[in-house]
Amino acid sequence: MNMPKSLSLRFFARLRDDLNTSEESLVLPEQVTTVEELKQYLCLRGDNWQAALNTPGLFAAVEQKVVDWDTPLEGHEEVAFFPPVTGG
Amino acid sequence: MNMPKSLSLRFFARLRDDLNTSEESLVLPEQVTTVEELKQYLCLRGDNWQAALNTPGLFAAVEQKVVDWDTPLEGHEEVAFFPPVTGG
Amino acid sequence: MILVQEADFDTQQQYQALQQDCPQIGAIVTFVGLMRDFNEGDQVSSLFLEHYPGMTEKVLEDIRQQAMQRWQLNQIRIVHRVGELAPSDQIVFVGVSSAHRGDAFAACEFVMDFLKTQAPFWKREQTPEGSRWVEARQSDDKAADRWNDESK
Amino acid sequence: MILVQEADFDTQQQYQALQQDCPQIGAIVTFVGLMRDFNEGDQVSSLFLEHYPGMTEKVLEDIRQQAMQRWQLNQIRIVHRVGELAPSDQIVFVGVSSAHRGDAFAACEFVMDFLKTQAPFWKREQTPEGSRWVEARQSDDKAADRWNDESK
Repeated sequence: MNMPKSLSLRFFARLRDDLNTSEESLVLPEQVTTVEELKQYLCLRGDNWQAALNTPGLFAAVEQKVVDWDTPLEGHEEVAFFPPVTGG
Repeated sequence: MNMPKSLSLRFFARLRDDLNTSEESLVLPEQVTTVEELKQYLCLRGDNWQAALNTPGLFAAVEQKVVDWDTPLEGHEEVAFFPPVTGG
Repeated sequence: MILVQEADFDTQQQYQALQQDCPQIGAIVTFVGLMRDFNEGDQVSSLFLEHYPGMTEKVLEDIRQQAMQRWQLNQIRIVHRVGELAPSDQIVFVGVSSAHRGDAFAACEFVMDFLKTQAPFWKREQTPEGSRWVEARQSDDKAADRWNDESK
Repeated sequence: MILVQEADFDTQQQYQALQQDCPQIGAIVTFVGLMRDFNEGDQVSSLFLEHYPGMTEKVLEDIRQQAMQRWQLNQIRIVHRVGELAPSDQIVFVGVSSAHRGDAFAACEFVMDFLKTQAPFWKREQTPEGSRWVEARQSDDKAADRWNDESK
């Protein structure tokens, strides 16, 4: 049996404004194993989470690399969510 | 009847080296009416002219603008011959 | 060379670093992105550039390496500013040196197109109606996509 | 702005003239062509650039105007040197400012491609075997031709 592991979550730009948080540490329940499941788990926190995260065009990064939503969380420490980038 | 008109001729780059001249003033005979005819007329001056001017890729400019070989000379004052350009 | 910084950058210093008296270099192409005072029909008085520290540098380095592999290049330099910016301020510098101009042009535009769509920067602009996050542009996605179509 | 001159040019001065604190400009692309010390397999110790005074300026101005009409641009600056040059010397500068980066990149490359094939400059290079005129390249003709194919 794995020990419950702490995950660092980060939110950027409009998402950070909407959630009013930029960073948090989270201990994952066992049933949350992918990035998509993590997103849905966070949506349970309330309407503002649901509205901010269940939105088209959202990106997820694991260990600072953009990933697909079915990416497993196991073995990773940093997950970020953010809207489409607009730099340059 | 037109007065014989003087034309300024210019030669550049390899052409100028081969002909050993960069500029000359020429009074055209009546039968020389186009750029092509001017070239053929100059070729009559000798083998080095023939070799330098009857060569593929040669350009002609009239009044400092690249032109087709059948361009009429009438009304113009400056004709230049030169090899393909290689600037930049 | 990749820099993400609040401070302004000196284009001449960047240009000289690209040239550095290397007689194999025949072409240097540079791009500078500047802050415009107008967007989506509104006057913009200032811009705040947020980024994802750490990831930004990794993405830019990845784009740089892709370009270095795809074309024959001598050097690529990328500088991107973050934080508060005013109209006419310099935002980003991309400079490429190469033996040949075609490679230098292509690589510089490639880096900008992928930077625009992949590097985690976000712009928030100040307009007369208040502050707003800049929306991503479809035209930027298209610009990046065309590098996949091309058979170079 | 078009300059044909023996003197070297200052890229920073050109860049500043392109920017000139105009908040509609979002992109500045510059190209600098430099003298390489190697060509066609031979070491090149110096280069002499001959031109056709008068015609050169006319052709460059014509290319500049074509680009200004084809894209949405703020300004195009072209500086081309003539006379004796040494390896690593700057030969040509083309700088373009625009609201949009796509236009600035395209116009800058367009100007260079047409300058290479239409402006009356000729290079004579000094090699260990003596002095020779540089031959025109087919690749330059192709680069210029592609602007006719493209539906922009």
